[in-house]
Amino acid sequence: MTVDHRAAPPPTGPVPWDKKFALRLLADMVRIRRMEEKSAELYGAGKIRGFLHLYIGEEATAVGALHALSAEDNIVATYREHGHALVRGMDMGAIMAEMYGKREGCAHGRGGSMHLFDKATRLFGGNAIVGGGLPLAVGLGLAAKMQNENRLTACFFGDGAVAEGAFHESLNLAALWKLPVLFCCENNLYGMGTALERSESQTDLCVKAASYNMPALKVDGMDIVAVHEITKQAVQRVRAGDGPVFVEYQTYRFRAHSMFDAELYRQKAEVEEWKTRGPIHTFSARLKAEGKLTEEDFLALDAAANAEVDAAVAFAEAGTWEPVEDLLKDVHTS
Amino acid sequence: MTVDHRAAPPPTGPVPWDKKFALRLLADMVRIRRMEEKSAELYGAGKIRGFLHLYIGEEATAVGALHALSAEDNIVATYREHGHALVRGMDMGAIMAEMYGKREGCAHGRGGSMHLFDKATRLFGGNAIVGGGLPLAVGLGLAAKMQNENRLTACFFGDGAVAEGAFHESLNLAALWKLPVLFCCENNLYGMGTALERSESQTDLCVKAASYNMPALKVDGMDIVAVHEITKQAVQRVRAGDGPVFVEYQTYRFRAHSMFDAELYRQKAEVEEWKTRGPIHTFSARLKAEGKLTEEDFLALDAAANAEVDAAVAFAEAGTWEPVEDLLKDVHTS
Amino acid sequence: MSRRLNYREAMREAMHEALVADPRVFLMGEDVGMYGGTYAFSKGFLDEFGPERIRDTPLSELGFVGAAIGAALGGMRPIVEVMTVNFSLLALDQIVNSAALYRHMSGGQFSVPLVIRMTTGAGRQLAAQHSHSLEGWYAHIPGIKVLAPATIEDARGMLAPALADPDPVVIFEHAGLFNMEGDLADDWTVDIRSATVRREGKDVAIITHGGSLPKALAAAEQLAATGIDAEVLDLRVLRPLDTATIMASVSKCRHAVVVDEGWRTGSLAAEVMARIMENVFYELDAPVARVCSEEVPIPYAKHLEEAALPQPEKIVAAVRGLFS
Amino acid sequence: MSRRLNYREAMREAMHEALVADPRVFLMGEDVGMYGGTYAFSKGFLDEFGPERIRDTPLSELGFVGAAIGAALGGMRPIVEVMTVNFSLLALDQIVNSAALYRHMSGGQFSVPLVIRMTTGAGRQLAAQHSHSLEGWYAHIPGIKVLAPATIEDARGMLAPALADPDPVVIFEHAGLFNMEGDLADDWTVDIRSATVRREGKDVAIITHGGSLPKALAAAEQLAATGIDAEVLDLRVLRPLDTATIMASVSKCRHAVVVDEGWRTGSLAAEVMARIMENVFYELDAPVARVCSEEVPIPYAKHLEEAALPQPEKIVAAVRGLFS
Ligand SMILES: Cc1ncc(C[n+]2csc(CCOP(=O)(O)OP(=O)(O)O)c2C)c(N)n1
Ligand SMILES: Cc1ncc(C[n+]2csc(CCOP(=O)(O)OP(=O)(O)O)c2C)c(N)n1
Ligand SMILES: [Mg+2]
Ligand SMILES: [Mg+2]
Repeated sequence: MTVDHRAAPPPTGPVPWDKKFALRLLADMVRIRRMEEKSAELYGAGKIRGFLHLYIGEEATAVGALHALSAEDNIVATYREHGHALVRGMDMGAIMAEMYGKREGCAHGRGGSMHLFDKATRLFGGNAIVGGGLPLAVGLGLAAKMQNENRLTACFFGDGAVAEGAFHESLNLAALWKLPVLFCCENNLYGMGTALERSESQTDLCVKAASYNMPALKVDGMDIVAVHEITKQAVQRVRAGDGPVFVEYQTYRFRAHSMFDAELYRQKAEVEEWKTRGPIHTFSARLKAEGKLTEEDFLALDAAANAEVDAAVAFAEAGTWEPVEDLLKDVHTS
Repeated sequence: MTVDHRAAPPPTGPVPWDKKFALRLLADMVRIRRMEEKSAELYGAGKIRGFLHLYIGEEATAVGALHALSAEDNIVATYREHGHALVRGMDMGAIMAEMYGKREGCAHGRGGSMHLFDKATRLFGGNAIVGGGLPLAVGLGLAAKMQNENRLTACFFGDGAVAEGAFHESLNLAALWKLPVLFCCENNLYGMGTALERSESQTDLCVKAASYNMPALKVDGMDIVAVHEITKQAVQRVRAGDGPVFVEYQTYRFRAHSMFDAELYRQKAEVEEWKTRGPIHTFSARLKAEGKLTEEDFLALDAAANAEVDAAVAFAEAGTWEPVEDLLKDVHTS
Repeated sequence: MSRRLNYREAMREAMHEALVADPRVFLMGEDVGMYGGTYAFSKGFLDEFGPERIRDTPLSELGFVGAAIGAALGGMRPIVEVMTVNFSLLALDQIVNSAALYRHMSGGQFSVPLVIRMTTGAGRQLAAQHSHSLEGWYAHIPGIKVLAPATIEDARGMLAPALADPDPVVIFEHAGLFNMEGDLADDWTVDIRSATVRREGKDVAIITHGGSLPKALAAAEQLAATGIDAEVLDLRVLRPLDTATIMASVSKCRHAVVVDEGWRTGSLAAEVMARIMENVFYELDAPVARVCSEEVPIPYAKHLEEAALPQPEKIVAAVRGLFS
Repeated sequence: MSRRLNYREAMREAMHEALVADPRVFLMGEDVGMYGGTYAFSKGFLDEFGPERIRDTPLSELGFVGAAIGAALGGMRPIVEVMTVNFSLLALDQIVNSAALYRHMSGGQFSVPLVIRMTTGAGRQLAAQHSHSLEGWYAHIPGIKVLAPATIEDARGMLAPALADPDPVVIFEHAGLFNMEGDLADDWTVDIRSATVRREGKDVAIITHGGSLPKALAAAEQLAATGIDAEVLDLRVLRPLDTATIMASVSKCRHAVVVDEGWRTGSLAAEVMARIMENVFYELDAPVARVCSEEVPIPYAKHLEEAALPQPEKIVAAVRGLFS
C-alpha cells in the first residue's frame, strides 16, 4: 500500500466493488467536486466570504474513508471539511446556506465555511485551529469507551498539524488509554505554503505515529479503492478495542490553500503532474475499463450533482438572515 | 550501554579516568548530596520555603554530563537544578542565599530554589514549567548557529516532560534545523506521582526521540562513568554540526518529588533497591577496588563538602533582605 | 446544626458526592489518582472509584483539557483538574477556542458540559511561574462561566450546579484557602449566579473574591475598630458578574474599594470599577479605589511576595484614602 | 515632503530596514518565507535575505515562539510573527511564563530582546476562532510592552524602537488596517512611550487604539456635523499605558468614551475607565462610557459580525448618551 508520494503513477487496477457501490462513491466524489467548484465561483461573486478552503483533488480521501464508517461513529474535521460534511450525509443546502451566512445554514450563519457542524450525523466540526480537533477526538473516544458505546471517532487533520504539540499529546493519550480513535492524516504535502520536508525532520508520518506504539498505515490518497479498503482494515482494528490506528492518506490539493494564496511555494508543473492522478478521472477510467461505468452513467451522476448544487444554491439564496436581535443567542444554553 | 532500567545490577567495572579526574567527579557528587541534605533540613527549619525538589540519587547525571561540556556551552535546566547549578560552577553560597530569599542570592531572592540563574556560567535557569525549557534551548541553539558560535546548549528535563507538546515541537525544530542542542532527559521513572508507563504509550524514550530523525542514546544514569563517556560521545556528535542528539539518563530520585509528597505511588522496597545502586557509594567502591580512592580521600572530600555547605549556610544566614522599595526592580531593563 | 470542616475537605466531599451521584462524572488531571491529588483533594478516590473514573493524565495540559472537552461533547460530565492556573496557559487554546466557542459556532447544536478546576493565587513563596492569578482573564471570555469559591460553603456547594450546567464552568480555588476551617450548616444552599455580602456595613463596600476575601474581612475588622463600618462583598461568580448586587452595595455605601490579587492593570478589579462607573456614578461620594497585586512577577522572598500582594493593611489604607 | 503608502508596505519597510541594519535581526514564523507572508508583509524577503534570516517554521506556535525567546537570550534580535492572535493562545505559556518573567526571576541577569508581531481583530467574516482581540490580555502582563500601531506612521516607525528595547515587545496589527493608505512625512518620528491625540476636540475624549481608530475618527466627523467636537486619542502603547496623556484629554473634555474591540467584560476599556476613575473622577461631568465588542464569539455572517463589533454609529450613540 506504500506509494512514493511524489511521483507515483496514476492509480490503476481492478475495483473490488459492485457497480452500485462503486458508482455511489464516484458520485460522492463528483458531488464534492461540483460543490467546491461552485463555492469558488460564489466566493468570487462575494456570496461566500471569510476563508474558504477547497477540497478539490482530495475527494478520494473523505469519500473512501467515510464510507468505511458507520452512522454511529463520530467525525472531527478541519476547516477544509465541506467534502466530509457532504459525504457524511449533511444536506448540501444546509452547507451552502451556512457558507452564505444564512439562518438556514447548519449553524444559522454563525460558523461559515470553516465550522460545519451536524449533530444528526455526529459531525463535531469544522475546527479552524490547526490540530485543535485532535484532543477533542481523543475525548470523544474516551467518552465512547467509558460508556461502552460501539463507536469510533475519526479525526481528520492535515500534514501541517503533525508539528503541533496537540498532535503529540493526543496520539499519546489515545494510545496510552487504548481509545477507539481513527487518526486520518490527510497528507497533501503542504501546510499552507510550507512543504512537508520544511516542516518535519521526519517526513514519513507513519514513522512518527508508530513511535506512539500505534499501528500506522499509509495509502495512496488519490486511489479511492485503496483508501476505502485500508480504512476498512483500520476501522476493524479500532473496533477490536486495542486502541487507535493512524492512517496517512497521501493526497494533494489542486487549488490554492485558501482564496488568498498566490501559490509561490510550488511549481505549476507539480500541480499538473498530480492532476494526472486526479481521483475522479482515474477511478472513472478504471470503472469504465471494467465495464462498471458507461459515459451515460457518468453524465447522469454528474448531472445529478450539478442539479444538487443548483438546488443548494437556490436554497441558500432563498435563505433568510438571522435577526440581529438574536446576536447573543447560543453563547450559553440558557 | 543499554540497561534494564528497573532491575539493573549496581554499576561496576573499571574506571577509565585518572585519579584526579575521578575524585573531582566524586567530590562533585558528594557536594551536591551534602548541599541537598542540608537544604532538606533547612526546609524543615523554615529557612527555605516554597517548593524544593531535591536531586539526591541523581547526582551522577548532572555531574557526569556537565563535566563533558565546555564553559562556552549553554545550560537550561528545570526546578530540580541545584546540582546542575553547583557543578556548573555557581558559588554554593549564592545558591543557598537564593533559597533563603536573600539579596546575596543569584537572583536577589526573586527566584528561589526553582529559578537558579547564572550568567557567568551560562545557566539559563531553573524553569518551573515542565517542558518550558525545551523551546528556549532550541532558540539558544539557533542563536549559536546563526552567530557561528562553537557552543552547544544542553537542556535537562525529566521523563514527565516527554508528554508535553513542547517536547515534540522542540525536538522537531532542533532536528529540522540541525541545531547544536543536547537533549538530556533525566528519566527517573516518575513525573511527580505518575510512573512512566502510566504516562507514555511508548516507554522507550529513545524510540520517541529517534522518531524525529535524531540520534538517541540511553545510559545507566547511576553509573557516572557511563554517563560521562556517553555524554562525551554525544557532545562530539553535536559539535560535528549535524544537529541535536538525545541522551536518556536512566536514573532515580531517592527522595520525595518535593517536600509535600507522601509517596503513595511507589513501594519503599523499590526505593531501597535503587539505593543499592546509589551513584556515590557504587562509584566509591569501584575507585577503591582500583586503588584510586582511599577511605581518607573520601573523608577528606566529604569534609570539604560539608565545610562548603557550612560556609554557604553561614553566607546565606548573614545575607540581607532586598529592600521592599526595590520590589519593582528588574521587571524591565529600564 | 452544623459541622466543622476545611476547604479541602469541602471540595473533596463535593467531588465525592458528584462521583457517587452520576456515573457520567469522572475526574481527570495530573496526579489526581495514585498521588492522591496534588493538594490531596482526591485522596482515596482512586481506590474507591477506580482508574477509569479517577484518571491520572500525562503532563499534557492541552491534550487532556481538550480530551475533557471532547468527553463532554460525547456525553460525559468530566471534572478536569488543571494543577494550577499557571499551567492552564498551555491549555488555553482548547478552553478559549473550543470549549467556549462550540455552542455558538455550531448554532446551538453542541454544548460542552465540562467543569475545569484549578488552583490559583500566590502567597506560598512559589515564585513567578507558580503564582499567577488569572481569573480576570478567564472572566473575559464569552461562553464560559467562572466561579471563585472563597468559603467552606461555596467549596462544598458550587461543584454540583457547575456540573449541572450544560456549558463549561471554570472553578478557581485559591491555594491560600485550602486549610481554612469553617462551620458548614446542614441546610446550606449555594447558587452559581449571585454575589453575596459576607459582612454587612454601611460606609464602604469592599468588593473582592477568592483568596482575598479573608484579607478583606480582616481589613473590615480593623476598620471597624476605627469607626468605619465596611461591607464586604464576595463576587463568587466572576463571569457573569452579578452587577445588581454590586451596585446595591455601592449605592448603599457610596464608597467602594475593589480588592483583587490580579496585577492591577487589566485586573478584574478594573471591570468592577468600570461597571460602577457605568451604573452608579452619581451615587459615589469618592472615586472607587482598588488594591491589586503590584505590577511585578511575584517574587520568591517572603517579604517581597507579601509586598507584591494585597494585604489587609493596604485595604485599610485604601479605604481610609477614600475618607481623607 | 511626504509619500503615500499603505499599512502593509509601511510595516514591510520597517522590517526591511531592520534586517538591513542589524545582522542579529531575523524574521521567523509560519509562512513568512516561501509563501511571502500570510498577509504579504514579507514578500520578497526570502530571496533577499535567505532562509536563515527569513525562517519559515512548522506549525508549532509554542515551540517557535519559545525558540525566539531562546534566540533572544542567545544574543539575536528576533522578530517572531505569530500568524494571528488567535493562534498565540498556543504560545502564551512561553510568552507569559518565559519572556515576561526571565528578567525578574533571574534577578536582572537575563533579558529577552524580542519582538512578537501578530495580527489581531475581526471584521473579515473569519468567524469565532479567527476573530479575537486579546490585546487587553497581553496588556495585563508585567514584563512585556504592548504596542498597537494604528497609523501608517506607527506601522512604519514602531518596530525600530521595539527592536532596540532590551525587553520583550508585542506588536498588534489589526487586519482591518492592512490596506489603509496614508501619507508619510519624510521627517516622521515615532516613540513607543506615549499616547497621541489624533484629532483635537473639546467636548468629549474618544479613547481608542488599533482597528477602532478609523471608526472613532469617523464617529468624530459625524459628531462634528451635529455640533459635538470630539477629541480622538490613540493609546498606541497598551502597556505601559500613558496615563498622563489620557487624563489630559479627559480633564479637558470632561466627558469620555472608550472604544475597544475586545469583549466588553474585562476589556482594556475597563482599565482605561478604572484609571480615569482613579485620576480625574472629580473632573468628569458624566460617567465614562465604553463601546466594545458584544459578549459573543464573533459570528461569521456579515450582519451579525458587524452587530458584534464597535461601529461608528455605536460610538456616536454612546457620545450622545453622555450629553442627554
Ligand atoms: C494553530 C494554527 N496555526 C496556524 C493556522 C493558520 N493555518 C490555517 S490552515 C494552515 C495550514 C495547515 O496545513 P495542513 O494541516 O497540512 O492542512 P491542509 O490545509 O493542507 O489541509 C495554517 C497554517 C491555524 N489555523 N491554526
Ligand atoms: C506544565 C506543568 N505541568 C505541571 C507541573 C507540576 N509539576 C512540577 S514537577 C512535575 C513532575 C515532572 O516530572 P519529570 O519531568 O519527570 O521531572 P522530575 O520531577 O521527575 O525530575 C509536575 C507534574 C509543572 N510544573 N508544569
Ligand atoms: Mg496539508
Ligand atoms: Mg521524572
